[in-house]
This record gives sequence, C-alpha cells and structure tokens, in this order.
Amino acid sequence: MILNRMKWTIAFLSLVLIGCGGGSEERRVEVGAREGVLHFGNGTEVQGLDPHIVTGVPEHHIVTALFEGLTSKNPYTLESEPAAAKSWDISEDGLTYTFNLREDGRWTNGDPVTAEDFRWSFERALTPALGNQNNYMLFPIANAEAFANGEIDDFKQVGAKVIDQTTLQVTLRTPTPYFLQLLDHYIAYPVHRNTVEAFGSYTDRISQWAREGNIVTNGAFELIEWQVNSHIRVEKNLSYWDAENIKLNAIVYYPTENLVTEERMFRDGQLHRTNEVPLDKVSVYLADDPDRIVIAPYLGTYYYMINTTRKPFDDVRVRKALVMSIDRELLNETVLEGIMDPSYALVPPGTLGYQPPKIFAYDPDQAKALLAEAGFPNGEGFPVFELLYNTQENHRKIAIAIQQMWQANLGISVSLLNQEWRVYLNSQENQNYDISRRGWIGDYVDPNTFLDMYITDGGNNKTGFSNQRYDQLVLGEAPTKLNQDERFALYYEAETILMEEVPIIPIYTYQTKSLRDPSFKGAPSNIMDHYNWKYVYLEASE
Amino acid sequence: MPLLQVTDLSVYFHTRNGVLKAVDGISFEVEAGKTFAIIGESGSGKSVACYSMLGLVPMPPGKIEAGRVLFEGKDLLTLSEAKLRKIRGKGISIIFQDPMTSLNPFLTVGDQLIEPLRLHFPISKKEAWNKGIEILEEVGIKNAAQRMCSWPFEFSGGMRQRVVIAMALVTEPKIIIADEPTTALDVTVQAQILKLLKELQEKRNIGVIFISHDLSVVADIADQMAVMQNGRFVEQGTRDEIFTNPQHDYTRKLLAAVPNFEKPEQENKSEQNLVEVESLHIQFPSNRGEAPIKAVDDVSLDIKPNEILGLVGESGSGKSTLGRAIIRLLNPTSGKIRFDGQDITRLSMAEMKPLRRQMQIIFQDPYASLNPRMAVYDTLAEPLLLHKIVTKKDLDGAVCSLMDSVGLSRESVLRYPHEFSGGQRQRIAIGRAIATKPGFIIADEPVSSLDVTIQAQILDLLLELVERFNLTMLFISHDLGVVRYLADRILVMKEGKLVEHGTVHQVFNSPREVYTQELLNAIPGRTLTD
Amino acid sequence: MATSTSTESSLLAMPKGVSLWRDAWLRLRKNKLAMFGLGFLLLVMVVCLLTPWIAPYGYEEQDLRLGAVSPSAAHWLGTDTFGRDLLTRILYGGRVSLLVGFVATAVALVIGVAYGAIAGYVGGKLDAVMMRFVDILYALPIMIFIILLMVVFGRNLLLLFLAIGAIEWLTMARIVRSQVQNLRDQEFVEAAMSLGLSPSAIVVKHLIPNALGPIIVYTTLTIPSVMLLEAFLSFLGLGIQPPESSWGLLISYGVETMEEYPWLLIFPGLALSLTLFSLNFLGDGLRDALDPKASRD
Amino acid sequence: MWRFIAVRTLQAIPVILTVITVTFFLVRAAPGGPFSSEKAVSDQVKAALEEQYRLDLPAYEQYFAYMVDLFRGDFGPSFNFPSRSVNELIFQGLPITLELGLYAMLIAVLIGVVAGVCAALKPNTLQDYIPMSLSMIGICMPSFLLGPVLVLVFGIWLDWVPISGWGNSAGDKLLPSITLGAMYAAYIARLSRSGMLEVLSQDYLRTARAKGLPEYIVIIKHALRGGLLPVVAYIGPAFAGLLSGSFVVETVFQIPGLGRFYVQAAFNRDYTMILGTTVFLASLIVVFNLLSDILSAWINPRLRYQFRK
Repeated sequence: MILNRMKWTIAFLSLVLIGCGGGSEERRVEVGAREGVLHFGNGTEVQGLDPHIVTGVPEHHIVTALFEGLTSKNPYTLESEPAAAKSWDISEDGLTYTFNLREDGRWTNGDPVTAEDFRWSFERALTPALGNQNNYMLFPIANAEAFANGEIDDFKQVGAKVIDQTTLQVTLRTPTPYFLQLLDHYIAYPVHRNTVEAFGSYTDRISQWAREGNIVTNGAFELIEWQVNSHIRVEKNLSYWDAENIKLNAIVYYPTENLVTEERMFRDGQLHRTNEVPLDKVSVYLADDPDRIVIAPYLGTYYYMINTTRKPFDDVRVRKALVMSIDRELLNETVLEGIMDPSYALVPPGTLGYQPPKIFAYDPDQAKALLAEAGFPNGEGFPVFELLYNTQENHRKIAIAIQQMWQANLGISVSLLNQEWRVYLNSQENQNYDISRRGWIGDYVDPNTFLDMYITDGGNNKTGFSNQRYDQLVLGEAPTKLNQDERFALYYEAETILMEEVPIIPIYTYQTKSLRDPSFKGAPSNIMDHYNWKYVYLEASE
Repeated sequence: MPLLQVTDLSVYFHTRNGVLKAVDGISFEVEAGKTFAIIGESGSGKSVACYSMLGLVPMPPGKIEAGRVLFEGKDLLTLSEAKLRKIRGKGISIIFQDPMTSLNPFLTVGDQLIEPLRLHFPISKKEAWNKGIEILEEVGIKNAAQRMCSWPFEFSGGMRQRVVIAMALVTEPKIIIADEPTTALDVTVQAQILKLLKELQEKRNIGVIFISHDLSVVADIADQMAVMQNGRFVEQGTRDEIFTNPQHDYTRKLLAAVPNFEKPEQENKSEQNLVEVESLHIQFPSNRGEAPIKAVDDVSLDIKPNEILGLVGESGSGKSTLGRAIIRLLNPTSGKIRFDGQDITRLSMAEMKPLRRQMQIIFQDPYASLNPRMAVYDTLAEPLLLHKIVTKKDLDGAVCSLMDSVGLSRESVLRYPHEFSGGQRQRIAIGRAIATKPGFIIADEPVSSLDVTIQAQILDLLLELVERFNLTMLFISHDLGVVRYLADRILVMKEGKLVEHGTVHQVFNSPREVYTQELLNAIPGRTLTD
Repeated sequence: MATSTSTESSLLAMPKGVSLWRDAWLRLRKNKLAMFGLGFLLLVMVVCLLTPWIAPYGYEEQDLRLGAVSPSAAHWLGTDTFGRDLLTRILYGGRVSLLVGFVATAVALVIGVAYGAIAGYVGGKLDAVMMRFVDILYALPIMIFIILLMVVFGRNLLLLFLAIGAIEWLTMARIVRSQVQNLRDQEFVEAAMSLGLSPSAIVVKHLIPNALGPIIVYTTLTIPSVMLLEAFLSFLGLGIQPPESSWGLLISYGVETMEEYPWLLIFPGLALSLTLFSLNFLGDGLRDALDPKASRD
Repeated sequence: MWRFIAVRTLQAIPVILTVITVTFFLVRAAPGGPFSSEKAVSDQVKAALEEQYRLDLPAYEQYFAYMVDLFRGDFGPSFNFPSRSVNELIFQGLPITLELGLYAMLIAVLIGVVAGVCAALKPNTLQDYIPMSLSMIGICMPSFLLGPVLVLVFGIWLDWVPISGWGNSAGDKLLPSITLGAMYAAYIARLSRSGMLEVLSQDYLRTARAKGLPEYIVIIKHALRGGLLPVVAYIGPAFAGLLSGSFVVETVFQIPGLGRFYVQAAFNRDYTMILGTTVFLASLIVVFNLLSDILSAWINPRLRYQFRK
C-alpha cells in the first residue's frame, strides 16, 4: 500500500522533468539575426559606464557604443576616422591639432555636442581628485601631466582651447604621431556636464549619473537596461548624426566570467560572439567547426618578469639561461594548441611595420653552459624559487610546462605559486616575487606603449631594470623624430638593449580567440580586437 | 454463548537462534460483563496471546501455528487484514501498559480520541468531538471539553491512563484487552483506575481480558483466572478456586510473593543521628507569573545509624526531591542538612567528594540508571577505582565479590546492561551503590517497576545487605505494602509536607491522618490478607 | 543469556576499560557491508602510502607531445592534457585527499565534540553564549578567512587542513550539544554524579560514548564535504598548488574537458565515490556496532 | 511564543554586530586592496581614490563612519560598481538567491523525505540500500560536477531545458535547483531515515494500529510528524549555508544571484559589498534558525512548553 504511493510521487516527479522542456524552439541567435539584435559575450561583469572612471576591456566594448570621441578607429585599417570631429588639421611641427566638430552632433537629450563639452571632459579626466587610473594617456597634451599631478591647478595652462562652439584646438608637449589614436580611447570621450553635475560634484566617483535612466550619451547607441550580473542592453540612438548607417538595432552584452559556461551558451545558440575560448576546445573547433572559431593576432605580449634585485637573478647569465631554456615552439604546439606565436621580444612583430630584434633562440646547451658559468653547474646550488601567477586555467598550464622545461634543461627546481587576483597584484606592486607572469596589451598601435614601461623607475617597471642609454633612447630621442622609420630605428636599438639585459622572458604574442556565429558580420579581426559598432551587422543565414 | 472463544491457540517465533514457543495451545472463553484474568511473569507469553488474536504481532518472525478464535461467529485468525481491521478498535480494543508512551505526544488528546470514531462510524467531526467529551467525563476527567485540546504531556500518569481507557471505550467495543493497565501507576491511582474499570464493565456489559503479573491486583476484580508460564496455562478456574487451593506449585510461589509480612519491632537505642534535616525548603521556578513550585516545604527529619526509614507518598509529593537533596544532588533553597554531625548543606563539589563515598543512591528505573554502553565490570569498577578502595591489581577480585554479594553470576560481568532482565539490572545498581562501602543509602522506589516475584527477591537482598554491612537506608516508595515489609519507621509525605511519622506498627494499625488511611485502603489484595 | 564457560582467570585477564571498542570490533566483524567498506579503505590507504614506489611514472613527468590519450597499455588510465599519467596522478591525489579528509575531520571532530559537550552539559548562560559564538562563526565569510590564512601563513598543506577543519566543526558541535542535553537528565548521569565523578569525567566516560551514534554518522558525512571544500578552494587558487593535485581537483579539471577526454573525469570520480561509499558503509556499521542494543537480533 | 521570538532577536543583535566588526577588520587585513590594478597608478590617483571611499581615515574612524551609515540602513557604495549602492545590488541579488534556495530545499525535502521514509520502512533490505546509495551520490557529486553534467545531458544533448539565465525562459529554474538541492537531499534522506527508524519503534504506533487504522495512515499521520523532527532542525542552519553554496550554481547557470556577488566581492576586496552580504548572511542564519525552532515547536508541543519559561 505504502509502496505504490511512493512510486506514484516518483513518477510525477519525472513527468515534471520531461513536461516542461519543449522541443528546440528557435535559438536566440537566429531570432537576433532576424531582428538585428546582437548577443555579445563580454567577459567579466562591467564595473561601470563612466568613461573617466572605468579601466577594463569589457567596459571598452560598451562605452565605445554609447559615447563617441573626436576620432574613431577603422576596424579594417585601424586608422583614425572622423567621428565627433568632422575634420582636423595638424601644424607642421606636429604640435597643434585643430578639430572641427559636426554641427549636427547631438547628445541623447537633444543638446548639441560642443567644443566646450570636450574641453571640460579633458579637464574632468585629468583632475587628480577624480582618481582616473588612465589619465597618463592624455599626458602628451601640454601641461596635462603637471595638472594631473596637482603641480598646476589652472586648467587654462593645459593645451586644450575652445576656439568657437565647433572648433577645438589641442597643443602637445612633444610631437606624438599616435596622438589621434589616443583620442579614440574612451579616456578622451566627452561626458554631458549638466547630467554629471546633476548627480553630485564632477569629481565624485560614487555618483548615479552613469546608470540606466540617468545617463546622457552622444554615441551610436543609447543605454536601455542594465541588470548587474545578468545583461546590458543598448539600442540604436535615433538622434545620432549618422543613425541611418547604423545597421544593428540593439546589442545585448552578457557577463561571462566562466569560460566553460560561455562556450556552452554559444553551443546552445545564445551568443553571437564569445569573449574567450577554453584552450581544450580550440582544437575541437578547429577540427570540426573551423568557420565558427576566429583566431587573430593581438597587440599584446605574454611574458614573465624577473625580479633582478634578488639573488641569483641579478646575474644576467642566469637570466639568459632561463630565457634560452624555454622551447616556445613545443609549448605552442602542445599546451597552446598551436594557435599562439612564440615571441622573442617585448613588442609584437608587425606593429605598424615595426619588427623587433631577435637575439636569442631555444638553445638548452648554451643555457646550461651559461648557468654553469654563473656558478651553478647543471643546476647544483641553484636556490628553489617561486614562479607566481594568478589563478586562471591557461596560466596554470603554461607555468607547469615551463617549470618542467627548466627542471629538465637546467636541473633547477621551481615551485609554482598560484595567487588569487588581488593578492597577485599586491605581490607585484610591492615587488615581492622571484619570477611572475605578466601580460601587457598596447593602449595604442605603437611600439612606445610597450617600450615606455621599462624606463628607470617607470611605474610599470617592477623588475628593477635600469639602463641610461635605454631611457635616453625611449624618452629623449624617439619622441622628437617625426619620421616613423627613424623613430622605429631608435626603438629597435632600445629593444636590443632590453633583450640583452633580459629582465623579462617573452613567451608568446597574444592571439585573440573567440567563437562567432556565421551571422555575425562587419567585425574584422584586428590586432586591437577593436569593434566599431557602426560597421557591425547581422546577416540571417539561410 | 461466550463473546469470545479461544481454542488451543499457539504462536511460535522463528528467530535466527531457534524457534521460541511463545504461546503453546491455550483455550479460554470470555463472557459479557465478566473479567477473565491471565497471570504470569513477564516473558510468559500472556501479551503475545492477546495481540496475536488481533494480528498485532509482526509475522514474520511470529507465526500462528494453530487454534481458532471465534468472535461474533467469525474466526479472527482466518480473516483478511482489511476485515480484521474492522474489528480492531471497534469490536475489540486494547488498553496498554505504559500511559507515558502509548499516547502520541504530537497530537492533542481530542484528535487521538475521536480518531477511531471517525474511522469506524460515519459521523461528523463535531458529533465525534462531543462524544469524546462525554467519554472523558465518564472516565472521570474534570472540565473535559477544555482538556480535549491539551497535549498528552500535560497530563499526569493516572490521567493519561484514563484517556487511554476512554480511547478504548469510545467505540463501545464488546471486549477490552487490558494489558497490565495499572502496573506503571501509583498504588492510590491504581485503585481508582481498577474501580473505574469495574464500573464501566458492569454499566456497558463488556467482556474484559485482564493481563497482569500481580496477583493482589487481580484478586479484587477477576471472575475467571488462568496462570500462565512459558506459553501454557498451568492452572485455570474461578478466582476463589485458584486463591483458596492452588494446585500448581508455580501458582503457590506467586501467592507467596505477595508481601504481607510486617517487620518485627526493633528497638534502636543509639541517640546519635546519622542524618539530620532541619526545616528544609526546595523551590523550583515555575513559568513566568505563577508562584514558584514548593517541592519540599519545611521538612525536618533524622535517621539513626543502621535504621531503615520508609518515606511514603504519591508521585509529585516531593519525596524523590527530598532524597536527592539529602545527598546533595540538588541544592536546597533553605534549611540545614547534617551528615554524621557535619553540616553539608553548602559544601562545594570538591568538599563533597570524600563524603560521596559515604552516601549512595539506587534509582527506580533499572533501564535508565545504568550506562548502556558500559559493561557491568566497568560500572562496578568505577566507584572502586575512583575512591581508591582497591588497587588496580586486585580490582577483579573486588568486582567478583560484589557480583557474588548481589547474587549475580561472575561470568556475566563482561556483558552489557541490555542483556540483563529488570531485576538483574537493579542488582547491578545495588552492587554499584555498596561498592564504596557507604554508611548511608537512599533507595528511590527501587522495586516499583519490577514484577512482584522479582520485587520480593530484591527486597530480601536489601535487607540482607543492610544487616551484613550495617547500612542506614532511606527507602522511598509509593507502596505502603512494600515499605511495611522493610522499614523500621515510616514518614508519610503529601505535597511537600510531612503529614505523619511513627513506627511501622503505629502507622499501619492506628494511623492519625486521614490521608494515611486512604493510602492504606489503596493497597491491592486487601481481600487476600484479611 | 548464553552462559560462557571461560574460567575466572581468563575472564580477568582481558584488558578492562576498552571493552566498549573490543566488543564493537567483534560486532563490526559480523557486518559484511562494513567489512567490505573497511577492506576497500585499507586497500586505498595502503596503495596511496606505497605510491612513491609503485607509481608507474613521476607525478610531474610530462610528455607534452603526447597530450591527453585514452587508456592504453603504457598508461592504464590514460593521460591528462600534459601527458602526465592519470593513474599516478590519482594515486598521489589520493594521498592528499585522504590526508585532507581525515586530518580536517579529526580537527572538526575534536573541537566540535569538546565544544558541544561542554555547551550541552553546562547549559544555561554559558551554553547560550557558546552557541551564539557558533552562530557568529557560521556567518563569517569563509572565503576571506581562507584567503587571509593562505597568505599570512604561506603555502603548506597542514595549514590548509587545519583551516578547513576550523570551519567544519560548527555543525558537529551543534549535534553533540543536543545529544548531550538529552542524555544529561538520564538517571545514570545522576548516578555518576552521586559517585562523586568530576563533570569532565562524566562527560568523557558517560555522555560522549552514548552520543557516538550521531557523531559517527556526521563524521562520515564530514569527510566528503571536507574533500570537496578542499577541491573548491584549490580550484580558486587558495588550496593545493600545482603540479600536486587531489581527487577533488582532478575532478574539477576533468569536468571542463568531459566531452573530449571523459576518462579524466570518470576515473578520479570513481576513486572518490568508491572511497566515500565504503566510508559510509563503514560508518553505518560502526554506529550499529557501538550501539549494543541495536545489534542484538 | 512572541516572547521567545523577541528574546531570540535580542540575542541576535550582538551576534550580527560582532560579525560586522570582525569582518570589517578581517577584510582590511587581507592583502591587496580594492584599487590595486595591473597598470601602475600614480600616487595622486591612489590618494584621490582612497579619499573618495574614506579609506584614508584610520581604521576605527572608518568603522564608526560605516556603523553610523549602517544604522541608517545604508550599506554604502559598492567599490566594484561605482554607480551602484550595495543596498541596490543586494535587493537585486537576494530575492533570486532566496528563490533558488527555496526551490532547491523544496526538491531536497521532497526527494530526501521520500527516500528516507522508504528506507526506514524496511531497514537493511534492498528498499533501504537503493535510496540510501542514491542519496550517497548527492554527497559524492559536488555541485561543480553535477551542474555541468546536467547541463550537458539535459541542456545540450537532449535540449529539454534551457541551460542558463533565471526566469527569462520557462524551465530555466529547474536544473539549477536540482543541482543545488542534490547535496541537501542526501543529508535529509539520511536524517529522515534515522528519525523514522527511531519513531517506528515507539509504543504509540502500536496504539494507532490497535485502533484499526490502515498502515499508511499510521505512517503518515502518526509516525511522520515525530520522524521528521531531526530534518526540521537541520533545514534551518542548512538554508543559511545555501548563500555561499549557491555561488557555484549561479556561475554555472549564469544566475545574477547574491552568491555570485558574495564571492566576486571577496575577490575584488569590495569591502562594503562583503560587509553587506555578510550582514544579510548573518541575519539569514538567525532568521532561519528561529524559523526551524518555531517549526519544531509547532510539531513537538513539548518544545512549545519550554517557550513559556
């Protein structure tokens, strides 16, 4: 009697399980393609939308849709294109840029976009009280650095002048060929003054202005909905001056921290594009579904930095031995599924045609010899040291492989130290590490964004490396050269010094890898992994 | 035509270690309005016989080997489960032994009472509720309507048994099986319950099967009787036949076990008291609002060396609380306690330790007073080692001699409490109490939950130990008959106050208090002794 | 009662005081399922102990070219994405997981039982304060607590086990407390008091043995949850550092590639669940063996 | 009854206050602050950041300022999401996690009790071993394993059920609830089995049978109430454990619940968010312990009697 009552409840339970799942209704991706709504996997959750406060790449994808700087980047050539500024002209000495704004530039609340908006936005971005972590990118503007460090407090001395309502004149500290590229970074985007000041002082980080319902923007799309950890939806901004040429009706961004979950969502047809691809799945997609996976070079280098202030890493021979005993080809073929390019220098090859020097190669015997020369014949007496990396699937795999290579080739033992993100950053800031993983993505397409890191006591130089000649070349001579070839020659010489001293161990040049639905068009892969939302469109595949 | 006719019923239990013949061919009849009593010690199969008739014995391991049980023309043993259920609780219902556990603690009394009604008769909840109130009043529960909604734990033992009886009667059954209904109750309450059963039986002309191990209880109410041993009726007949000339020696042994002997007067010359208690007050905080409960209210007494003082009173009179206070298991609210001349009222635990050796206690429930996970050896060895009475090496000898002195076989020293019968466990508890050779022992109702025959043996053991180790004992009990057998002097306690004291002879023959007289009348089996 | 014929001398020779465990062992032997459980556990422990000698490969030994291959003659259980032999990884991982399981549970057991027994026996104000302290510990954010411990004390396994143990004892304390509270009013406790036993003796000799049933059941539930908590922490980078690993960690990596390399998930999963099943059967058997009444059939 | 609730809530206040204080300083002791970033940051910028979030004040001053805000019910701004306040994020995340927890516990109780009662009715037979071994799976299979397996089988291969999101498509609440509930179902199965075994040996069941009640009424009406007391006592504290436990499920199924905020905050050193979620966790623990005590009292009147003391 009691038994069949139990059976009855179990039967009911399984019925519920079957009943509620319908057949495979139309996938979200197909619906999106038809309605022009892009579903975009965006990586970690976006911290905010205020261009002068946020820092990460996920924010970049959204802010570039909502706001528009003076220039924008052509996704195919990465050249600067007119955006809020109709046109501009540069003085011969390359120091003065005059921008002519569009008359029909409008904010979403109808106000016109004026030169004063840009001037005031530069001032806000550089005001020390705001604590903008990206403000160093505006330092090429005359006196910008002095204003940002609080040495001067009158913004009039800074080289940004309003000529008239639609003309803005910017004067630089030294001629900077890549300055136009800086202007399409969101640090240089305008913000709507009245909106910002309606919600508190313009230097308040904690303010409600940059949220759905309050935010006023001047870009191709406007913010409709933002549910934290769930999704952000932006729709075509009809009052945008170039609205007719916008092909997408809406974009929905999803926070997809977990690579594996993101890949499953893609396979379930919920995303047009994923932010990343788990390494183990790369070979599967390359084999079975090649047209859904896109791998493209990326302006970034994955390297290890060595703390040269610590014994025995102060000896350049030890550093050279470490660098030469890593078989990058093997590492690439196996652990990295053959999709990354081994790198032997800091600057990624082909950055606007610049080719970095290649001084060393994989040579375990010479490495062993150098180590013996340095007093550690096949590794005896070499202290156990820690290889630090932050918790992430790919870093773990690479670290394990390299640990094995050093062990096999040099006979030295390495203990892997896997630290949680903030602890890892803290260890790096206080230079409390032996060897640590490091990655750097260029802010703009120019060797300088890499080489200016390792000047003596540079903010990002945590290796203790210092070389006068190097500083002289990067800070002194290169910026003065207008001609690109001359400048690149100086950079080449500087990088050669860097690679001889080897405070860093380059491992591979970044490649972006993402899964894409065939209907996702107008987003060519480029080394900045930059999406220009005016070019992107969806084609319903038959 | 008898209501119920049972002819050579036998029920065997097929367990892993062989077949146990619980009931081996018994036959009897029950007439309307008459009581058929079955007497036997625990384990004699008397309960199994009655329960198997209603299919309440789990089969397997039990199995009805043979027999016929005719009730209203149908043989119960061959009925299907569904048909048998129609009779259970309607034609025949049962009153169980321990009221504390036979009521569902999670349902109100009313719900449990009307349950059989709603099951067997098509009547509405309201009607059933009223019928329930009626039956509660009939079994003597005051303001029954209100009590219907209260919970079982809010009733005293006696009240609960009345509810169980009401539950059995509410469906107006033809036959009631009463399985030792009063064994777990105080003597006075037992008397009231037996009187109630008698009245209800005559009023409703019900046939009653009364199971018991206590001849004196059965003497008052049985019409027909049978003495059962190891599954068989060794003797059967009317009450007078059995009591006047018992044929079987087992029956004679049962009759002899009824305590009616009075301890001869002994003069106790020593002036000096072992224990003196002066105006002792013990109060427990009641829940908010009402005044604190006065468990012991201004009691003074003294106990002379190797005297047995009987402390008698109903449950709830505070006698156990007094006992525990004297050996400082409880802290009294006020008053003085002196032991062997020393004031021990306010001693700290450390200071009490040496004295602990002097005084010990024996509890009522043999199942709860021994640590289930400690072998008998360790239970006896613990006091010996704690008070360093013997050294490690001759510990075994001491334990064995203790076993001998309480009459237990040495081989069983390594076994666990659950492997012993109630009587044997009480012997272990006594062994533990005398291990430290104490001067003073408190026996808190040591025999109340034992069969009558076992009771007699334990009482004899206690008397022998008092003699041999010249102990002084405070014997607490609700049963005057037992106290009379053992005590030199008697104190009677009622609601925390001492109402009477005197020698055994004085109290039994010329009680001064009305309450004491009531207690005396409640002793079962008066008809036997007079 | 069956009469035994052992003479008085042999009877007395037996060690006293440990009879509870000796009897429990006699009863446990009769329970086939518990014996299977105990057997399998011992097998796993012995194998894990001998790992350095019997493991076919070094646990760090990589063959990057090989990558992940399914079970073959060379590698009985196949290899992981680094070409490391999975069987070796499971053996070494077993050492860590069992160590975590038993040490952390032991810590939880000792603190939990002591804390719960004191709170249960003393009762009143102290009990209320102690229980509120437990509530506080329940509410503290475990993640931060672990991050702090890991960073302040550096990277050793023992520390990880102690940290995990320090989290798991809370529920054990609660269970022991309610058991002790029920037992405290039993008459055999009053009898022990009247003997003059000190409160600590009463708790240790009388109360805790009678609370062993639920304690054992909960212990057999703590071990799996401790192992999985270790995996969760290591997965987040707060626990075991590569290239070492534990069953939990192997499973969490296996999950990510379960479609391409299913054996990376199945074998560690089997190892863990078989061990936990046998642990569970042993636990049930032990609880019945320690409860003299239960096993008398 | 109300007096008991009042006493318990009074007792809870010092508990929650202590939790806040301990967490407040514990969090600051952990290395790496909310603003440490990969790119080097100039001192002026760092000073400005700290000044905006009052991190430049000495710790105890920060503490008092925080407590003053707290009493006004303001949990402060989230460090990690500058344009959002902690209150807002919690009120967005909490209902979702509670709903997930409720469904999970519902499933756990349903499966657990059925399995436990089945096993208890015929101990040490197949009908006992099968449910108990199945429940063991719930213990051995952690949510970070069970979740992906369910998604793979039911979500992708069979495509019966959506594999992510919460509430925006039918049936997307099913898999996460099962994943979270599985472990609790295992515990509840074992608890209800031992609870039922204990009750089935009681005398009052024999009384019920003697009344002629059919077996299943005896079990459901009389045995179940007493048998499930240990389960009720377990559910209270277990429910509070759901918050941190739900992190894995929320990550695997893309659910914007509080569990995810809770762990994100820990990793981002979002002090105010950590404190906010911890305060809610502490009050959840107090509330659910209280609820389970009240429910136990509702079942077991003797406990209700103690309330009046």
